[in-house]
Amino acid sequence: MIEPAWAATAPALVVAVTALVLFLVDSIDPESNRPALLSGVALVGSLAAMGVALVYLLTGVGESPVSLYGGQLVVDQMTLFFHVIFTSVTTVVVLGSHDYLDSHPYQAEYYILMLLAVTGMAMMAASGSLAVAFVALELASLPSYALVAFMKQNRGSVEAGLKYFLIGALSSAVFVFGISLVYAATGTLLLDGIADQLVEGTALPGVLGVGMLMLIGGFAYKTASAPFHFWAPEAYEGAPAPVSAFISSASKAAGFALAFRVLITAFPVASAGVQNALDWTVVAAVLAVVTMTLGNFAAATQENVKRMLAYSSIGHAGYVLIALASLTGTGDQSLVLGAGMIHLLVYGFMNTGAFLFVALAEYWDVGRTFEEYSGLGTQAPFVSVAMTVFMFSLAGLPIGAGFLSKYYLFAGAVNGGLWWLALVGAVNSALSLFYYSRVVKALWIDEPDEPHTIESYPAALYGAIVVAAVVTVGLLPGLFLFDGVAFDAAAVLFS
Amino acid sequence: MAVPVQYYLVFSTLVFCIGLFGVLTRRNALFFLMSVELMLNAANINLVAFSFYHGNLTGQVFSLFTMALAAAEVAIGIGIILVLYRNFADVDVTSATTLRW
Amino acid sequence: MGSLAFARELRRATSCGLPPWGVVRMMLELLIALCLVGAFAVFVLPDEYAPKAAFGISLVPLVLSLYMYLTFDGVGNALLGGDIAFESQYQWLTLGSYDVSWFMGLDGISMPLVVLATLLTTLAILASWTPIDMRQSQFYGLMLFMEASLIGVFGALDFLIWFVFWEAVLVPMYFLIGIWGGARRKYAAIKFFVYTNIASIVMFVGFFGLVFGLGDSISSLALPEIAQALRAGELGSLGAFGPEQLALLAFLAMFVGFAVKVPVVPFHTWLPDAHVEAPTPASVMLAGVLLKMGTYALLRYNFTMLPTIARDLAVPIAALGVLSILYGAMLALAQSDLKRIVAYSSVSSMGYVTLGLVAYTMYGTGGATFQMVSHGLISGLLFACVGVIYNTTHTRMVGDMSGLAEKMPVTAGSFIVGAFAYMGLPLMAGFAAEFFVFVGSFDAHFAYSTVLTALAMFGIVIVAGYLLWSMQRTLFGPFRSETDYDVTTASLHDVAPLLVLLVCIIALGTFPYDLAFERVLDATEPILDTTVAAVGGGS
Amino acid sequence: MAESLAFEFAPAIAVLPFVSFLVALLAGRYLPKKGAIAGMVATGGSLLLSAWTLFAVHTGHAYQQTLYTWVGGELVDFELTFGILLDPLSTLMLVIVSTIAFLVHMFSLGYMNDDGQTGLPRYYAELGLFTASMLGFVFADNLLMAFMFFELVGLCSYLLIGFWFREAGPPSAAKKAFLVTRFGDYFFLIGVVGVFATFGTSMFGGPGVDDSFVHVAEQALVGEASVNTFGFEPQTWFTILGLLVLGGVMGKSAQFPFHTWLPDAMEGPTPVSALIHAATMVAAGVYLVARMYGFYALSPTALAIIALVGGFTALFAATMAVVKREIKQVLAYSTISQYGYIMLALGGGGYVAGVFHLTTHAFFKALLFLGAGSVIIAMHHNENMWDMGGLKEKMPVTYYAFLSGSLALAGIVPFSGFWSKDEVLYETLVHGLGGSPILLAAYAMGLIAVFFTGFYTVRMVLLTFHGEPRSETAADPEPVRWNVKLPLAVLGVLAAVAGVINLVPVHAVVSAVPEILHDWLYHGPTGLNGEHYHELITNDAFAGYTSGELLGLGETGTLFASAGISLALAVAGSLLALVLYRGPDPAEHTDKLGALKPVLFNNYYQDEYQVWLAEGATVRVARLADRFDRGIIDGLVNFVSSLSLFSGDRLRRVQTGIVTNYAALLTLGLTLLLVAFGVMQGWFV
Repeated sequence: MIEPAWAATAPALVVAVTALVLFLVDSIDPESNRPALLSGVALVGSLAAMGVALVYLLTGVGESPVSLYGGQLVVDQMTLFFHVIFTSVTTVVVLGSHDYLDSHPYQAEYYILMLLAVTGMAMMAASGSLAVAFVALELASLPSYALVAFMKQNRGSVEAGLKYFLIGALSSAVFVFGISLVYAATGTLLLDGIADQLVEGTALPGVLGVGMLMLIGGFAYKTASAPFHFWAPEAYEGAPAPVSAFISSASKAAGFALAFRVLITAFPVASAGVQNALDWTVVAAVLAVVTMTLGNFAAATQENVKRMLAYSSIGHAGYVLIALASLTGTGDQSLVLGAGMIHLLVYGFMNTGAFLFVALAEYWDVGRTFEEYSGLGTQAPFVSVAMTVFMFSLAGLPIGAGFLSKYYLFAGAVNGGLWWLALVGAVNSALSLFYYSRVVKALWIDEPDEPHTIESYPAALYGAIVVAAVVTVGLLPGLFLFDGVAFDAAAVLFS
Repeated sequence: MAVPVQYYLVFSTLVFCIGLFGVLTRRNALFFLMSVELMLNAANINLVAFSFYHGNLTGQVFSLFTMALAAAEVAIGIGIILVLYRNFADVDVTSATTLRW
Repeated sequence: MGSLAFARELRRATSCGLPPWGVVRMMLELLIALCLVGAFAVFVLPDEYAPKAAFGISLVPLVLSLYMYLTFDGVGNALLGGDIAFESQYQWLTLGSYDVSWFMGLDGISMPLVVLATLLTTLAILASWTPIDMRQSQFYGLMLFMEASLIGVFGALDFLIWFVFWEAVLVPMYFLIGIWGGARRKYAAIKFFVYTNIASIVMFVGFFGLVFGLGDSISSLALPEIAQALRAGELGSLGAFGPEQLALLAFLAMFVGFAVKVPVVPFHTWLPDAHVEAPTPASVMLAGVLLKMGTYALLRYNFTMLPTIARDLAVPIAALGVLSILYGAMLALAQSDLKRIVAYSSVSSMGYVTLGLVAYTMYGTGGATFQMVSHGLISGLLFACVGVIYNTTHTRMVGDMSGLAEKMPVTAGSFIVGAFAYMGLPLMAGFAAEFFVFVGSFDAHFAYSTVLTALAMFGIVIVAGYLLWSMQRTLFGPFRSETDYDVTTASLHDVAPLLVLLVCIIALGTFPYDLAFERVLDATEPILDTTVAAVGGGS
Repeated sequence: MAESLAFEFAPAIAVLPFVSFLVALLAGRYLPKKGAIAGMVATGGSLLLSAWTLFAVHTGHAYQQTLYTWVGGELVDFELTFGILLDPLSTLMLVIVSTIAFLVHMFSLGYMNDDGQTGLPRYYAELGLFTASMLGFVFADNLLMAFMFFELVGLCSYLLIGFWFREAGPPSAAKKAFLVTRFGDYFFLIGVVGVFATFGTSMFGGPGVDDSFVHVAEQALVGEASVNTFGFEPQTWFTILGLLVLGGVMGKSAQFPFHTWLPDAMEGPTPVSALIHAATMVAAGVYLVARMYGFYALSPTALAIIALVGGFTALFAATMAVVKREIKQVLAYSTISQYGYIMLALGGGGYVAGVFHLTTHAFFKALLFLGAGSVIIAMHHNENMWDMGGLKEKMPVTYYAFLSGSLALAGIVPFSGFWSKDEVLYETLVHGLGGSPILLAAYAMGLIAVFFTGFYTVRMVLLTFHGEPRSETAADPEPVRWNVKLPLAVLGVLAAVAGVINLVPVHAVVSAVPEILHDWLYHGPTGLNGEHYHELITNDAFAGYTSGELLGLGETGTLFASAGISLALAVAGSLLALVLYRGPDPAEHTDKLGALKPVLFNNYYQDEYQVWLAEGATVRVARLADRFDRGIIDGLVNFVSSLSLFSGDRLRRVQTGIVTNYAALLTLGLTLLLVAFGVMQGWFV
């Protein structure tokens, strides 16, 4: 417990306040361009938020959930766990953005939008009702649209922003319609309240079922899962690379945070109402299979590294969906959910790092395709090693913690009786190994047609990549810091 | 309770589908936006109607939030459509296809 | 005094004055840490110092592991309640309600394999001096990294730790093949990578089926705990599967997973490509140690944990083993690339291990384990010989050269002796191992054991056929080389690995029991006692 | 005391040549004679020690000791050990082997060193290892150890046959020799494993060995012991085991159809051929049968097969020798033929006869080969007899020694070969007459072979030494030195007189003349002596042979009749050759054979079909397997990967870039989910 209770939302508050501070800084002197100050403030803010979240998490502030505003906001260990994910991703991304933005105008807006989006995500992870969920979702989404379209002279960026926005708007509409249907069936928007209503069953199973499916659609949009994933490849490819990193890591995690909380708290699988309306674990299983297959297969034949990472991100959404699909009520529920959370944590670092490497490549202007990456290993060995770590960790090789988290997920699937899902995952994982190692092959094995000329080594971007790499590797032996926390946090949801 | 609540449901679904139809058929970005507004409003109909049906205010209050967010969404949307027009000299959503496959 | 008794004696003598158990128990960790630190050191060294530095560094784990071998004091099987040597256990992770710990230790099965790994790494590093002429520091760094992973695979006693090392081995191998390999190296590397990775996941799923089937009767992923629980018949049902079904499915999944690594026909096709394209030192490691991971895992998992299923499925498994032996040998017969020949004969030789394991007799299981070591040495020797030949002739095709014995007598002599070792010539390690396997499987418990064993023995004829044929074509006859290189005698650091391996092979074949087999039997014997193992019932 | 000391030293009999192997291998190039001296010292030492043990066995008892436990201990089901068994048989063989090895070493000085050959250290090293392996095989006290040394003998023969590796022929011949014998050893190995699986031991027996497998098998047949016979009748199973081991025997002893390697093996240096044919490699096979004769004596089927194979091989090889042009080829086929006789004897129940012929053959065949080697030195390595002629005057020592060996080979009284061959035929005949038509058939073949033997032997002698020189080298042959002549002289004497050790016909008339070998072999340890074998052979529970007589002539009558017949045939064959090839310039008469000529020249096309089997058929199957492997199995792997990539490529095309399509697909997906789950959950009902 923590006094006062609102202090439990400190990570979100710190982020929001930092955004406001940036507003202030920017409005004091809008014309001057002081990137170091802006990124510095943003970095300090996100670091502070991460520190708070970490301390909260590891000291167990959320072990007995803090309920605020009549249950509209809930801060428990899972919330804090996700706060750590969001803030740490933000920290790394902000650090990397410093060099990437270089002398680009509107830098203050960039950081502000990003911090506001993080605030939205933090709210998503803490939402105790569907109303808050929707508001938070929009708070996270709207700045993201702008961020993706940030390079407004760049056709790719604009096109990506447009597609992201249009699909996002459509998905929001579906989501909110789903909320309205759930409300129609239960008469409340509070998650606990919904669960209470469903214990006895519901008079309108069809309406509830359609509503739930539409809610899942909203989650699918946020997590870039099928069939709401169509925006993702374009948005990730077109957006500035740090933004891609941010959206594909933090935003995805936020979507899952919301999905975990809503589905588990409001729609317990065992309750009669859910049984009549919709067994969402089956939906999750279907979506998991489709999503990971689609993502990995489409990634396998890409020529553009960034787009490959985009599809791989879809594939990873599929893996985490395994966690939802396996909550069938058999076996140790907290195991599989905790595995999903751990995977999102690790994914936050390795995926962010990978996108930041792409950012570095864009910064160096070496090109976008696999071929154009060839020979970078000799030119820039440090970051190439880091990229190798990211790729192999994403592929689930024990060079990074992605290995543990992925296999935890597969173990969770077996635990839930869904061994076939694990086997589908196996096929996908092997395929993913193929395309991830294409990057590694380009870096280390392929001979370049003409050697790259690299003139400068941007320190902050380098630093961000190295930090991401070190954490990715360090989490392999160091996962003991988080695994118990994750499983306990997951267990709280089922208690 | 003059009108049975199911009718609202049917009505809102209809509105939702009309909006969806607009989304799928309209190529002009502004029409796309409007259609999405229609879909959001379909949800609002439900919320308000069932708020009345269930006898609590949650739905009605939430519909206010929805409207506000819809407005915010439009704001962002218009901004993006503006830069779209600057880059592609068109507000046709199908014209921007440089990123694909 | 038997050598094991001698070892215990020595341990007592040498541990006087040494810090007792604590430090000595951390020997495995020390080995792994040395290799890892060495790997990083070599990575950052300039290329010209890397070869010698790596060799020097690799000598330390070699000497340490030999010391460990001499003072080895394990008793029984590590998984089945034996006294584990060099044991250490520290809590690491949790997986749901299961503890995952850093749990290392050795018994008579893993101890020889650790020495095999350290020995072959050192020799492979030495054998790399001549052929590896670019990016040396990366190459040797990866070799040391691989050594660390291999020691980890054989030393780990907790599933997750073991699995970490198991998968970690793939990474250096991928680079070794991919960067320093032959013309089709990229294809071979990715094929090796993906194929074995799929297998690992299938195996993983199977194993976790068992873990969750055991439910509350285990509290950690420590292999001894799981093995003992399984043998005590604690396996319950999981989802729709009853205990018998679950055990069967898990067995099959793990078997397929490991069979790829071994490799057992028909899961072998990654191997020839990998071998042909890999640089020779990598081939030495691949054939010498990496393949043993597969059979080691088969022994540790399938045959130790689920003996009843293994016995029920004995006939098909033995048939697969025999198929590997004969089919692999026939394939070797059809090749004209020396490396491909040795690669396929590895498929063939590993079939003996499969056959021996499934026999569930003292000689069978022990012989299979012994064959792992012996085949590691022998195939390592042959690959190293091919490498030395390739260094000077720049070809491996049988038809491209002849009469090399005249120009390179020591290499040719080693090749000849190695080939005869491969053919199972007595007083060399191969014969001992194969004979143990045959004796063990001839009247094993399963049907047709006699016929299958007799068929398997025919492998010794085919192997003689293709090895003699290729020796006749390459080593003998008038000297001729299709490639324009000056064929001269190899330098000392090239032939030194060959001679060391020769000595080891002959020593192991002449004194099998005292040098290794006693330790092996001590550890394999508990596996055979399957009277207590009954699947089903649950608790 | 003295004998136990001899036994203590017995392991050195094999160790000494092994040491000479090491010396020659490691330091040979620095030694004055490149290792020859070391080899001679070692084999000489072995000979002395062997003689000592022979004496010790003669005066005392047989001896068995386990020297080293290869695998043993409390964990082991059954131990695998190395040990020595010194009994009359093995000590006799030790003496033979070490004698011939010693003489071959000495001869090599002349044949190799004086000829200025390169690679001599390697030669002497291999020779030393060869001798050591054979000696180890001979005194092995169990089947496994015997097998192991048997294989080492095979290795050494491979190395020595392929000694001149720079040429094309020798490596090929070496490969063939190893492969064919390996094929036989395959069966032998099954046999060894089977013996272990059946009896849990592979001890041959001897003092101190309670449960040799031979003894257990005997007891099992009379119901005093029970063993795992794998679902067969005990006798059937023992027959199978015996025949499996016989596979190795037939391979090494070059019995039909495994004889094809031996003529090719002439590619090796001639002293090596002498060693291989007389005392080591080839002798190893039949020695093994003699060694475990107690086991074969249990099975009439196995014995009959041995006899039949032996008789057939004797005849078959002899006919091929008739037309050969090279001197060593003739000798090669004669070797095959003579080992056929030994097999015939063993199969026909004549244990002593078999060993007797093994002994005499060792001497006269070593002699013949060394003689041929001497001729070859003289002829500058031309082996074609049609280029020789008239060497009698130029090299008298060689000639007379060679003649002595030839007459022994032809079976002319009183040379040693006559006595032993006669006994072989006699034993087979009487047991055949005792009611075994198979034995009679085998006997008949052996008898006919006598005629051919006489013919080709005399033909060889005439062509080589008589008449006018038919080439310049023959007119002016290279002289040979003492180191060639001395072994020839020693062996020449031995070939002539070695028959005295078992003068059976003489003993039958004058019983004062002892049957030394017979008595010698009969006084062996329990279960391992000729007497016991005789009991087994004649016991109905085992082989069940009975003796018959020829046309009521009685035992002695039959003996003399048999001797007379075989001698007559040998003389007839010799005379025919004398008639055909006498004179200063003999003509080839092979055209008279008509259609048979190509068949004989091509060795009945045995090589052709075996080469076809080994290369044509096998390689074709291997290629097929390879194509299957690359096409189907690997093809499947590659197909899966291409299919994945192809479908991946198709799948990414879904992402058209047109956002309206995305909206449509999204809606479609959602609708599909709605419908599917609606139906599943029953929302619409």
